[in-house]
Parts: sequence; structure tokens; C-alpha cells
Amino acid sequence: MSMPEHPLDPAGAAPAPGNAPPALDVRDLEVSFHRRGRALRVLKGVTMTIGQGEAYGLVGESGCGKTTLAMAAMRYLATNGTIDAGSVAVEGQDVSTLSEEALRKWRGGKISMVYQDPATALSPAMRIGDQLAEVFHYHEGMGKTEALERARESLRRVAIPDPDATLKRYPFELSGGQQQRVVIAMALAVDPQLLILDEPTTGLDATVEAEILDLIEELRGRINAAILLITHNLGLVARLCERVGVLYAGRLVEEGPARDVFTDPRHPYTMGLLRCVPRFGMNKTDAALQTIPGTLPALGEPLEGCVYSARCPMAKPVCTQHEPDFFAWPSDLGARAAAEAASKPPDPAAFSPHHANPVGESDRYARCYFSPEVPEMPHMTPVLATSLEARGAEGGNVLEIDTVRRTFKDGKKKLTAVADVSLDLRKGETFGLVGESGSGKTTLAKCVTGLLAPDAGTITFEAGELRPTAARRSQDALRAIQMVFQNPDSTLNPAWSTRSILTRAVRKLGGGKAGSVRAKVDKLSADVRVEPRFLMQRPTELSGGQKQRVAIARAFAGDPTLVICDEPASALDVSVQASILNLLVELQTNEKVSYVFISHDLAVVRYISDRIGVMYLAELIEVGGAEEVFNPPHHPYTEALLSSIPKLDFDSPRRRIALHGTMPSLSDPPSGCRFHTRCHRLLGDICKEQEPPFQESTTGHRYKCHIPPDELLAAQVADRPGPHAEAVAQATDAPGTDSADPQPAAS
Amino acid sequence: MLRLIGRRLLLMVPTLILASMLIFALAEVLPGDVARSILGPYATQEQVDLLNQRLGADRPVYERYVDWAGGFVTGDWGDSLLFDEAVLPLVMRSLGNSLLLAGFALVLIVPTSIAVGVFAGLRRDSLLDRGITVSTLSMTVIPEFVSGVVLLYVFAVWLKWLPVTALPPSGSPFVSRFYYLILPAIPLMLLELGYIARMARVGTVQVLAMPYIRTAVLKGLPRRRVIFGHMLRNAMVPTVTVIGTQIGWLIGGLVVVEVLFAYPGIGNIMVQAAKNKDLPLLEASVLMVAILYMVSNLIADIVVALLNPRIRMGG
Amino acid sequence: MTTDQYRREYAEHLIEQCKKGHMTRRQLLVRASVFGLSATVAGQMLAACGGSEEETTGGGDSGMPDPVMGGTIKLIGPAPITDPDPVTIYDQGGIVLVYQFLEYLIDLDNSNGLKPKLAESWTPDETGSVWTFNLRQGVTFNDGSPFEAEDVITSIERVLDPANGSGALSQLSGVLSPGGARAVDQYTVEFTLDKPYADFPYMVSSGNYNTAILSRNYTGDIVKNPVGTGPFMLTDYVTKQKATFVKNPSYWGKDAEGRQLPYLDGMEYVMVEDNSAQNLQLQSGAVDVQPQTVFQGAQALFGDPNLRVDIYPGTGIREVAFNMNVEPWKDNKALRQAVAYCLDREAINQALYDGRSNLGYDTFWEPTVFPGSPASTPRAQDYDKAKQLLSDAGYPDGLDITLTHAKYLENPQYAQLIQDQCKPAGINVKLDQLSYEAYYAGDDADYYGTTPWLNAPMTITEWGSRPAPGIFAAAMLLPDAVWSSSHWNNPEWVSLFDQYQSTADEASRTDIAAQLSSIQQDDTPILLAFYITQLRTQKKNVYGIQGPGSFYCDLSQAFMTA
Amino acid sequence: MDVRSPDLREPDPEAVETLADGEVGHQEPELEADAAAAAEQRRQRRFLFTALLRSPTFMTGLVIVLFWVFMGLFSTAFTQSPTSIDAMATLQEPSAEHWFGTDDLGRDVLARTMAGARTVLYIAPLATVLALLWGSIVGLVSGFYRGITDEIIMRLVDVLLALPIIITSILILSLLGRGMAIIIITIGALFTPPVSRTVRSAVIGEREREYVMAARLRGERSAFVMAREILPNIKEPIIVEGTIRLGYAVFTAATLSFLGFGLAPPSPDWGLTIATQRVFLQIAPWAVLFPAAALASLVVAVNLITDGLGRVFSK
Repeated sequence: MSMPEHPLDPAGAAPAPGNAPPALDVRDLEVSFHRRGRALRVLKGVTMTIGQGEAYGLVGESGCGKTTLAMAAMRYLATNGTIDAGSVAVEGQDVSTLSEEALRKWRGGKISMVYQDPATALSPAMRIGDQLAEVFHYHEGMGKTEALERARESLRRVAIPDPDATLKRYPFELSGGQQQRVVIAMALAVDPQLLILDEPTTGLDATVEAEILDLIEELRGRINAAILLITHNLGLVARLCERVGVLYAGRLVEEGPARDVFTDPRHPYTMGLLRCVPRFGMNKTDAALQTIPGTLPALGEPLEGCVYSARCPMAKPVCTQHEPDFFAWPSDLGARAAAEAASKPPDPAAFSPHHANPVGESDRYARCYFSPEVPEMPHMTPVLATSLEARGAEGGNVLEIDTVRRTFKDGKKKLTAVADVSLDLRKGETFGLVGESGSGKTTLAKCVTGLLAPDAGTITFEAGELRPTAARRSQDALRAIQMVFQNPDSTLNPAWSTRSILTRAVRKLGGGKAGSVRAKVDKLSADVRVEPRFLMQRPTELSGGQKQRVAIARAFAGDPTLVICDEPASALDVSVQASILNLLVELQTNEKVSYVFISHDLAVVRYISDRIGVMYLAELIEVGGAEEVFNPPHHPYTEALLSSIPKLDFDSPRRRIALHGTMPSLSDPPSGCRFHTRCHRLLGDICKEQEPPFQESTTGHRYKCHIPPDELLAAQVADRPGPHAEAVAQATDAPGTDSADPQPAAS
Repeated sequence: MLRLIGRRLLLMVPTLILASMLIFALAEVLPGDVARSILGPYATQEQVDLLNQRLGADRPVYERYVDWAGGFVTGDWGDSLLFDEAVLPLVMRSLGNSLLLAGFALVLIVPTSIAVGVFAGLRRDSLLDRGITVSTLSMTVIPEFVSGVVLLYVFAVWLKWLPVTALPPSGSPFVSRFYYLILPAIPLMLLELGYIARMARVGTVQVLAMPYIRTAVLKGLPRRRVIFGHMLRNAMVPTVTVIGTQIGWLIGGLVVVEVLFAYPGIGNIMVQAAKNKDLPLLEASVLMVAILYMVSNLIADIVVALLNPRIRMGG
Repeated sequence: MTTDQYRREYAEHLIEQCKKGHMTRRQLLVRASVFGLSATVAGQMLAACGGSEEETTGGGDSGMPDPVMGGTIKLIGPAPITDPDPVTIYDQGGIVLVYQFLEYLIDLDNSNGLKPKLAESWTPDETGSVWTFNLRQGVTFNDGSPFEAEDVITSIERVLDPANGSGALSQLSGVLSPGGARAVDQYTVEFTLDKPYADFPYMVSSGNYNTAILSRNYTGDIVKNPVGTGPFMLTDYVTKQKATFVKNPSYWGKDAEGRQLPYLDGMEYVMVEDNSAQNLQLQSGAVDVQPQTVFQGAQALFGDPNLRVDIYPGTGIREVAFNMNVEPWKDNKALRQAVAYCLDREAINQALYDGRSNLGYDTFWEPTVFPGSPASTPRAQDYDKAKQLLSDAGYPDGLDITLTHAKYLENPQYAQLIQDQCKPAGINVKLDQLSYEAYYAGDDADYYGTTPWLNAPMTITEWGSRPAPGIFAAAMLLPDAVWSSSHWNNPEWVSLFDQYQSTADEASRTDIAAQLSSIQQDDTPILLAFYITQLRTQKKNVYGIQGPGSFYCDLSQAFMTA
Repeated sequence: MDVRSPDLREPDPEAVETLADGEVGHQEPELEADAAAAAEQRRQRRFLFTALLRSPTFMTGLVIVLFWVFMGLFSTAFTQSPTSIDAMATLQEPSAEHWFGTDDLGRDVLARTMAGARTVLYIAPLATVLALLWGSIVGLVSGFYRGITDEIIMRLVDVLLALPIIITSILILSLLGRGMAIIIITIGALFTPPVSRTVRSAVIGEREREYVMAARLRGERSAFVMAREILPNIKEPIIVEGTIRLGYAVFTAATLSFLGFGLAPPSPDWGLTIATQRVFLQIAPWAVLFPAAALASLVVAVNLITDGLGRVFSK
């Protein structure tokens, strides 16, 4: 459908007078993909501009069309994708009119891109040097030597440790962070007018992500390119961008200065997004997470009225009948009130048009009739606070892990994935395990479940020592310890129906009689809110959230004592994630079960855990109550990890602790303190030579470092910018007042 | 790299030993009675026993195997009953002929099929692509003995463009051999073309789907550069592997073509040896072919390693 | 009386027979040649019989141009199964090769008459049991050594020695024993036979191809020292691939105009098993001559403008033998006859030879093929009779039999024809097709005891032309014949055959033949459905190839025009 | 306005970024479009069945194969007898009463061509089934247990793969004699290694999946996990492999008969017929070309089916 979005602007792409042409000017863009004869509209009348040197963040879930927009800008749509209407102009130059050769020069010249997965974005069989040099060769016609010289420079520019060596390396010889640096260097080779960053840090570890962000931030000062940042991570946008646009189902639903949009959202969807991720420092005992009801409309699904009306908690009849325009905020209240009264579509002419925003100009737009009510948007999930007591966690240990060690063989190398980890888990509590990838979280979990046999150490479960492998454990031991896996797509056997999956689980674990089995299955599915109709279907027909619910039900089939959750929600849409987390909390309260909860998402761990363990390079370096671990004094690594998370706080001056160097190899871990190679609080040789002891700050909180608690506390508080967790804790004391500043987590 | 080759060579040894055991088992143990399979059903048991004694086939199996294998290693391959001639020179001579033919065929096959495949891959799903795929495929599945006979008739008998024999008259210069090998090579070419081209196409399509190709394009590289600089090399990996394995298929075709053209190659004598229960010759030639096949696979692996730095450096 | 008298009498006897019509003019010539009567004498005899000189001497070389010297002819044919050692050869390949560099005392002409070769003349004594051969003088082996009586003696003794396992033995056993050959002088050999034998000259002719004359100091391994008196010399031999010959410069042979033979500088024999491959090579011009062309698949050759197919009245056969050592054929005449009555010989001839060949009725004495033989009773297809015989044989509701044959020449088709024609009578023929080599393979230690073609229950074996019925009979029907696939042993027939061989008198000889024939036919040890008309294909510009079609291929007078 | 770029790219519809299950979706922890994906998958699943019917490649192949199956089973009911000889009408060119002409023994070529499908359609499918059966078992075991078991099995597989199929089958058939059973078993056995390789790699991909871990945490037996959990999820590669093998099997069977190691006359088997009739190619091409075309059509058809399946599964 065509939208009367700027009736007063017949000229189409006319930049605001007196300004240079915007770096990117998208107008009424309509893109659809054609599959199996059906045209699926991916972008619906998107209009946006990015001023010169401006950084614009485009957020939204996958499926909303972010990447498509970028590809359209690059004129690189899949052959089954077409631009049905509208235009894309870069620096006033309409992309579609470019000749082949011009297009080539223009790509990588005027506009360039940084991709999500650097590992696959680089040509595997070509040396870094050549890959960089060819850009100079083909864009500036340089000879080999000259081009290579420039390549070296560009590597220095992105602060790659040893440029000369790197030039001769192949991509697979570089770490993920370095690869991404190379990609960025490549993108900035011939300084472009527009730099598109497509999920530039997704899939990278928190610390690496932080490095890349620093780099980009730092580069922004030196390059004059405008930036289009595409991400689902609101934190990134908050950190990098002046302006943000929220995309939902191919529509821009809200746009404005990042700060305003995040602190005072005026579209229910934006608000929903902000609410359903746990705010930093928030704990399940404080409040349940909010969720967004319903699901994203399927691609190409015809929508009447507001694209979001189906999921909107404050939708009114008018919303489902007439799609609202992109209203300027805070103007147009009158017209909207009238519309509300008459519950008929307001007259478009009565509203100020949405037009290209010159840089710095801070007007906002929201595609909603009822923006004023958004802050009071009703809560969807009831508050359920579950104290330890409520979960019957009266002391006793359920699980004791004693100096467990597990090594893998990689050719001749021996990789120690878990090095003498000891910890214990109390009844009914949730133990959070955090750490970057390769830190050994999952290996440890598998040792507990028996999927992997530890090489050394013992695991005691309810006062009985566990046999090393599941195959040799008693059926009862198996029943008692179950696991929820990360990937919803592979956690259920696609060849089985949901019911048979659960039935089988109940048979093997519940050991119930025929009749009771069926009853049990029904109860389970009810508990996890999987509607009976889904029981008939196969996993491939379920959504990720539903799959994960079934997986949870399967884990609870035999009323387990301990459930290990390995990133159970990290592959899911934030709103679904919230509901899964809520479900886990609820089940814990009812079933009196203990959790080991593995995640690299600190905010989530913080939210769900009673106690937390931090792993670094196969070692457990810190363990203690959630509160203690997240606040000083804590291990320097934990400190760095926490500081590396992009947050939505615009006020507090941020200071990030940069970890130097890259993660050492597991095959030969550093001597002494494993963290010393990267530690910012290095004491000296002692760290290199002696393995640090566990220091006990408060009861139950230990961290593995040479620095004693009091010194550490002093140092860390001193460095600490402004009030932090405390402030947040206060803010969160009064549940529901989300208008404050919600803290989405990095995921 | 060298370590890689070395390792693969070492890996070949046990495979080879097992292969020789297998061949020996198939030839001498499975049929039960060597002399019987040589003499056929009409010999009396005494005669059979006698011959078994003469051949030493009445000794325990492992002893015979060790004997045979040892002989093979030391170059004593026994005598061919059929050609009453020492097996070693005979096999080597025929192997030489076969290698000449196969090599010549490969020289024709590899570049063409790769070119065709990549071309089709670049125009994936276009009419042209479907056309190429279907036609090469069809060529491939037409049995080489059919294509061979027809070609023979058309080009040698009817048009008289090419000689009907696969060997030039004695005393003619070496190069003339290739002229005589054109006709036999074509059926082999048709045989392989489809599969290799298909693989090249798949490889191309897969690589084109890779993000790094997108990177290359959006870097503003010319099409030529993207294809030859970034795509081809990676696309060749599966193709080369397939060429390696297809050698086995090629040898199969070689047998038929050699029989068809009465070309004195390893395949031909192998068939004659098989039909006449000429065990020494049969065993030796099969084993040689196995070795040949393994070596060709090894070469393929090496090429792959050359194409893929990761493997190369993985060593 | 003297030999001359005897000869004169015999000549008159022949003329008489001829006048009485007991004998065709052609046969008269043949018999005359057997008795060593010179061509001139024979001519007078014909004149005496009256009538003109219309003589068919086979061979299609019409309008032959003047010989051209030099050049090399390429023959193509199957590889010999064994090395071309005259003592043991038994297949086409071997025979063709041997014939090029070795010679026989007597050679065959196109009408199976005998013509002098290394022997200039031969005469029997009056009993016909002592034959005196006068050798050609001034002949030398290609190693320079002279050809003398001694060489003949050693050569004949060699084939007579059972240790050498020569096929000729089966011809000579009971006729000539070791020591039977004696050198009268340097150039005269006298054979003292065990019994009178009218056809003896055939035994030492190329018709008995193992009797080729080797040098007296021949020690074996023909390929290494191919010493012979033939027109060509074997210079290179690659097993299963090709044999190369060059002309023998010191060859004794001269043509009518006294020109030195052979005309050619040399010849090459290319060995190719597969007939179609042979034909293709012929058509592509890669080779010049195909000594034996198999009609099946060669149809195209007839139409080829560059080729000439010569048709010869051959006597080659495909012997279908019932191995009487084994069931079910053992002592079961009725069963054998049953099979015989299943055959539709016309159809077979049509299918295999386009109707060109002469029909056979399971006996060697076939007047159409061997003139003067007593008439044989035709055996038409008759299923009622076959069924009747079958039940007599004890198989009222049919039986299964296996027919072993080589994948060679038209044998596979013949086998399938037999299979097809036997079915209606309730005889299910299972075909056991072997490769050519496998069919003739066997243990060196006891070849004859192990090779399929002599031991399988029922076999098809191809036989080249033989000049006379007796030769065939001796080769495959005598109990002690090494090449007897049927292992037939009928005492009555054997003794009759003994008489037959020794009888010189034509009349009584024919009577005995009649009995032999009917016994053979009745007992049906072997099926003889046809006598193959031979085909030889050569390029249009090739002339002068001599010899009865099938195996022999005399190139001594062959030449190629441009 | 259509700005479909002429650039190299992978035009697979999965390029639509919304597909959480497409390549993009995997290593991307980006928020998944929940229902969209689910709906998409539902569509896909229905698609799988209908797609096969819609795929022209697949259907063409299927129709041809079915045609030959039908002919192999029933042709004799309405054609002349494929074996009855008419000595008086040999090598007749196509005519009213002999549509495809007659062969060297006056047999009706049409009848023989149709009936010729039978043998090959016995041998190839049965051999393939055997190969799939054995190969799946071997592949499952070695892929599931890995470790030393895997090592040993794969070493043996390598050995078998080191011997070209045709060669090995010649070796076996020449010594163990002919007959359908032996041919089927031989081909089946020789096709087992490649199948087991495919299955193995599929299993390895599958066994690391979380539902397998879940099964082990349930205390399921290995046998159960292999048979009930993994097998159902690797049926697609197995099916595709099966059709590939089928194509090879047809080819191999024909080649063997051509070389004289297959069935004996008067069987109307195509390979055999071509071998015996090729002598008459010049004067009676129909006797060779019709069976040849038939053989080619069957193998092409099987390959088309493979192609179709592959395409649909890859979607």
C-alpha cells in the first residue's frame, strides 16, 4: 500500500535546504522477496535519512527487514528480491541509476559494509594482505607494492598488533576480534561516505565486542563517514548512535534521538522491547520479566490497521482498522484525541509531515495513535517474587563438585577445558555460571550430567558419588539430573511428535504406569503452557519458544532434583526469552528444583541466579552470591567483564576496562594466575609465578586473586564511575515504573 | 605440507596391505580351490590336487599370502599362464599403455569439465545451466561401450577421420600415439565429463553463496576478479576431490574401452586374465590398479591442500 | 609288378570309374593327385574319360593383373592359443602363422587335391602300404642348413612321439608307427605303414597341419628359433598382439614365369580376437586380408567398395559332440538322435550363413562336399520323431542338457539356434558360454583330460577344412583320437574304418564308406548340420592368395597393386 | 522499478533473511522471528511432498523408470517372445511386424528391448537395497561409536574404495561364476563402502545434536538411539545416496554383462545384447541402438530422480 507520508514534498528526495545531501536518503522504500510465486513484502514504505557523519541505529528483531534495507542501499538484493517502490540515494545519488562500472567503483568507495560473521566474511584462501591490497588496487589503481603499503597502514589504523605479520596471514590464523578489525580496515580503506555496520559484534565475546566498539567509537572521531548500525542490541545503539529507528514487520514504528527513544519510548513495541529484558542488577525476587504477547506476523501476512495492533496491550478498535501514520511527537495530540473519540482514522492532513531530519534536529516520530499512554502501558505478567525460602532451599547441598578436571585431545595438544573446579550447589537454589566462550562452562555442565566423563575429581549428588558417564548411572540418577539445551532447533528430535517425545521421557524417567503416563504428559505440557494441539505436531512445526518449553517439560518429566540450563533462552527473541525465564522461575518455585544456569548474558544470570560462579580459561575464578559477585570487591576479570557490557545509561560517565591481549590457549595456560596476561590490576611477578589463593571477602564469596578484598574494594570503588548497581537497585525497588531507564542486556 | 604428504603416504601402507590381502582372499581363498578354478569342472580331483601341489596352493593360506606378497614386493610376480611371460614386465607394459590413454583422456576431461561446470554454476538455474547439466549428465550415463562403438563407426569407418586401432603401426613416432588415442579417449571423456562438471558446478554455487563472495563484490571488485581471485580457487576443492575419486570410475571405463579397441592396456589384460583364470596376472594387475588409484587420490588430496591453506598448514 | 605298372593300372581303374559315372571328373583329379600322378597324366586321363576342360578350381581371383613385387601385406585374425609350434597347434591363428614360414611335404590345392611342395613326387607300392617320397632338392632352411630326408624323418617322428601330444597323432596312429619313416637316400624318404592306407599322402600334407617340416636340429620354442623352408621368415612375435614376417630371400619357389617367390617383401599378422573389431579394421583400411571371414557380422564387408570377399567351397564344420563318457549321452543313441531330429538345418544354414553353406546330416561322407561319397539320408526337423525317440531314450517328458561352447565365430548363435530348436521337443538346453581361451584351456600336465572342449558333456567345436572325410573321421571319431570330443567307441565302425583306410579300390572303398556313413549317422556321436562355405576378405588390390579358404593362406604368390 | 542486481550471488530463496532456519539463522543468536519461522517451516514441510510432484526433473525420471518397471514386468504379455528365433528373418530392419527390427537370430528387437529392462531392474535395485542396508548399518555403527571402532571400519572402507568397482566385480565374478544372485551380492557389497561413508558423515553430524544427548540422559540404549533417534533424521541423505547408487548399479550391471561377466545368452539383458549385437552395428544398427537408448534412458531417468530429490531436500 502507498503511504501519504510526505504529501507536502512532491519533489521526493529533496534534502532539507541549506544542507549537504544526506549520506543516506531512503524514501517510501518498498521491497519484497518472491518465493514460490508469492511476493512477500519485507519493507513497507520505509523513509529515513542519515545526515553526513551522523550515526543512525536501526533496531528490531530479525525478520523486520533491517538487513534488507542495508542490501537495498548496496543495491545487492537477492535475485528474488525487488524494489517495488521508493528510492535509495547516497549523497543524493540514486543508487538504481548507477551503471555497472559506476556501481562497482561506488561500492567500497562511497559506501562500504562490516558484516556480522567476520570468519566467513573474509576470503579463506587468500592472505589478508592481498585481500586488503586489492581494494586499493581496484579503487585507486595502485601497484602491488604501494597497495600493500596502504594495506599495512590501514591495519595499523585498526590497531592490529603486528601488521606486517598479519598481512601474510590467512583469515583462519586470526582471532575473531582481529578478523573483525581486518574487515573494518577493509571497509574504511578508501574512506567512504556511508559505513554500514550489520550486527558488527554479534557472536563475539563480551570483551572482544567491547574492543570492537571502542575501535569504532575511536574511529568515528577520525573518519567522516556516516554510520548505519544495524543491531538488535539496544545497548550498542545507545553507545554509538545519535539517532535510532525501530523497525517492526517492515515498518518504521518509532524514530528519534537515541536517548529520548530509550528513556521515554512512545511506541508500545519499543516499550515492550525495553521492558522484557531484565534490567541490569535486577533479580527474579524483585519482579517477573515483562513479555510481549503474541508473535511477529509471518512474512507477507496481510495486516489490517497497525502492524503491531495484534500484540499491542493497549490496542483499540481503530488500531486494527486504520494504520496510523508516522506521527510527529509530541505534537498532533488534538487530532489524536479526536480520532480516539471518534475511533475513526484521523485526517492525515491534520498532522505535521514526517520529513528528512537534518542532523541534530531532535524531533521524534511514533507510528501510534496513543503515544501519550505508552508510559502507562499495562503490565502483562503478574509479579511473582520467589524467595529462597519459598523454594524450600533450607541449606543442604544437592551437588558437590570436587576438583573436577577434563581435558580434550586436539592432535598432539592437550586442551584442559575444566581445570580442578570445585563448587557446591544448595537445594532449591539457582547457581549461575558465567564466562566467555571456551571458559569451560558447558564442559563442566556435561561432566555433571554425565555426557562427558571427568578425567579427575568427584561429583557427589545427594550424598552419593555419581558415576562418570550417563551410560553407567542408575536410571534414578539420570532422572534426578536433567538438562535443558541451548539450541531449540536441535533439542527435540524432528522425527518424533511432541507427545511421543514427552511420553518417552516420562516412560524412561517417570517410570509411571501406562495410564498415568498420559496424564503426566498432559500435566507437563500444561505446566510449560504448551497447548494440547501442539502435542500432535512435530518439532519442526513449533516455534523456538514452544520447542524450548517442550524441552523444559522433557527435563521435568521425572521430577528432577537438579536441572542444568545451558543458555536455554539465548537463541530466542527477547520477549520469548523473558517468558522462558519466567517459566523456569515458576517451575522452580513449584517443583523445588535446583538449577545450574549457564549463560554469557550477565544481566540474565544476575536476574535468575542466587549464587554465581565466574569461569575464566577453564578455572573457576570467583564464586559467591549474585549481589557480591556483581559488586566490588570482585575479581578483576569479573570487573572487566561487567564493564564491557554496553548499557543504556546515558548519564553515568562510562569507563570500560580494556583487557589487553587475547584469550590465551587452553593448551598452555599462563603460569601463576591465569588472568595475569590480561589483568589490569597486575601486581607484578607474583601474579606470573604463583597461583593465587581464593580470597574470601564475605562468607560464601571467594575470588581467586592475589589482591586482598579490602585493597581490591578500595581500588575498584575508586575507579567506579558514579553510583551503579545500588542506584539501579533502588530504581527497581518500585516495580512497574519502567519509564526510569530500563537496562537491556547485551546478548 | 611435506608432513601432510608424508602422513598420507604412511596411511597408504596399511591400506595397501589390507587391499593386497583382500585381493588375495578374493582370488585364491574365496573360490575355495585354486587349481579347480584354473582347471575348471572337467578336471579330476587328482589332477586338481596335483596342480594345487605344483602351485603350492595346498599350503596354509597365510603362508601363501606372505609368499605372494613377498614376491610382489621383491618384484617376483610369477609368470602369466595366459601369455606365458613374466607378469611384472607384462603388467608394467600394459600399465604404461593405460596410463598414456588415461592421462591423455584426463588432459581432455579436466579443463573442459571444469570450464563447463563453472560456467553453468555462474548462471545457476538459467536455461543454459539446466541445458548443460542435463546434456553432460546424459552423455555421462551412456555406457562407454555404446558411445565407443558408435564413435568408432562414425569417425573411423564411415568418415575415416581417425584410425580404428588404438595403437599406431610399429615403428611410428611416439607422438603419433596420441592421434591414435583420440578415439578411445572420447568415450572416457564423455564418461567423466558429466560428474566432474556437475561437481564444479556445485562447488561454484556453494562458494557463490559464501559471505566472503558478498564481501568481495561489495568491496567493489570487478566480476573477473571476484570469479578468478576469490571464487574459483575455493570452488575447485570439491571438484578436485571428485576427480581423485572418479579415477576409480575412469579405470572402470578404461577396462571397457581397452577391450573395445583391443588396446593392450592393464584393463584389457585384466579382463583376459579374469576370463582365463590367470591368477598371477589377475592379482598383480588388480593390485597395481589399486596402487595407481590410491596414488591418484593422494595427488588429489595434495592439490586440495594446495588450494586450501588451512589444510596445508594444518599439516 | 613294378610301381609304374601299378600306377598305370590305377589310372585305368580311375578312368573306368569315371566313365561309369562312379566318380566325378573333379574327384578323378583329386584321387590322381593322391596317387602322385602328375598333372599331365591326369590331364590325359580326363581326356580319356571324354568331355572338355571345364574345371572349377575355386579361388575368386578373376582377371588377375601382373604380379607387383614388394610391399607388405597385413593379415588380421585371432591370436593363436598356443605358440605357433607346428607340433601342437590346433587353431586358426596357429595354422595361418605356421603356414607362412614352414612347409609340408604336400600341399592342398583349392579343390582339396594334393600338389607337390617339399616332396616332388610320391608313389605307393602295389599294396599301398609303402609310400616313397622324392624330396625337392636344393631347398634350404632359412638358417642356411639344407633340407634333406633327415629333416622329414625327425619332423614326422616328432609328431609320432606321444610325449609331444600332437594332434596329428590321432591321424597317424594305426597308420604309421615310430620308426616307420626311413631315409632311402639324401632326398628320398620311404614310409612303411602299419597297414595299407590309400589316403596316406593327406597325412603328411598341409591337410594334417601338425606335420609341417622342421629342421632336424629343431629343439623347441618355435618363437625363438623359427627355422623353416617357407616363403617368409618370422622376425618378431608379440604374444596376443602381432607376428611380423619378412620374405625368405633364399626361398626355392618360383612362379610360372620363373620369378622368385614370394613377391611380397613381408607380411604382418595382427591378432584381434573380436570379429567386429577385425571387420572394422578391414573397412578402415588398417589391414589388407582377413583369411577367415565369419559371415555373421561381416555382411557389411560384402557391400564395401574397397573389399573383395572370396567364397570357397570349404569343408569346415562346427562339430556338436555328445560326450559319451558321461550321462545322459552314454549308451543312449535314441537321445542323441532325438536332438538330431530337432535341428532345422535349412534354417540354421540360413541364419548363420545366409544359406551359402552345404547341409550336413551328421556324417562325414557327404557327396555335396566330398565328391564320390555315398549318398547320405537327409535328416529334416521332425519333432514327433524326436519326442518318440526321447521317450525311447527314457525321457518322455524331456530333460535338461548343457551345451558348452566358446564365444567365438558364430558358435554362440549356433548354440542359441540349437537351444531354440530343441525346446519344442522338451529338451531344455542350458548354454555354457566360455571365452575362446577358456574353452580350449587345460592343465599342461594333462591337457586332454581337463580341457572343456574335450570333456564337457556337449560341445561345439569349430574345425577347419579337411581334404577328405577320412581325415575328419580319424581326427575326431576314432577311440584313440586325442581330439575326440564325443569319445565315441563303436568297434564295428572302427574296424570298418580300418578297412576303408587300407582299401585302394574305389568301388569297394565307396561301399565301405556307405556303411561307415550310415553307422555314424545312426549312432550320431556328433551333429554335423553344415559344411561351411568359406569366406576370405581382402582389399580389392590384393591378389594371388592361395589355399583352401579356411585356415591356409598361401601368400607366396600374393601381391598388391597400387 | 526493478533493481535486480546482475551481480554474482546465491539466488536461493533462503536469502530472505527472515528464515531463522536458513544458513544465516544458525550462528546468529539474533532474535528469531518466532511464529514467522514456525509458519515458514510448516509451509516447507507441506512443500516437501508437493514439491516432488511439482519438480519436472523428478517426475520425468519417475515416469521413465516406472515405464521400464512396467515393461520389465509385463512386456512379454503383449510383445512377441523376446527369445523365439526366426532363422529366416534375421537382421530385418524395422517394419510393421517388427517395429524395432530383428536381431542376428531373427528375434524381435522391440520385445527384447522391453524385456531387457527386467534383468537390470532385478539386479540394480536389489543390489542398491543391499548396499543401503549394509552401508547404513556400517555407517551408523562407525559414525555413532567413533573411536577405535570407527578407525577400523573406515580403514576397511578405504581399502574397498581403493579397488575400482568394475575391477573388483570382474575379479569376483570371474572366479565365483556368474548368475544373478552373485552379481547382485557383488555389486551390493562393492557399493556398501560409499554408502556407509555418506551415512557415517550424516550420523556424525546428527549425533552431536542435543536431542541425542537428551536421549542419553534418558538412559536410552545405543541401539535405540541409532535406530529410533538418529536413523529417522538421516533418511534424506540415505535416500539420495540410494538413488545415486541405483544409477551406478544400472551402469555397472550393464558394463559387466557387456564385458561378459554378467548374464549369459539368450538373456535379453541390454548390456549383453549390445555386446553381442554391436557386431552388426553397420548393417543392423537398430539391434544395438534401441537397447542402448533404453539403457541410457533408464540411467538418465534414475539420475533425474536423484537430481529432483536432491533439489527438493536441499530446500
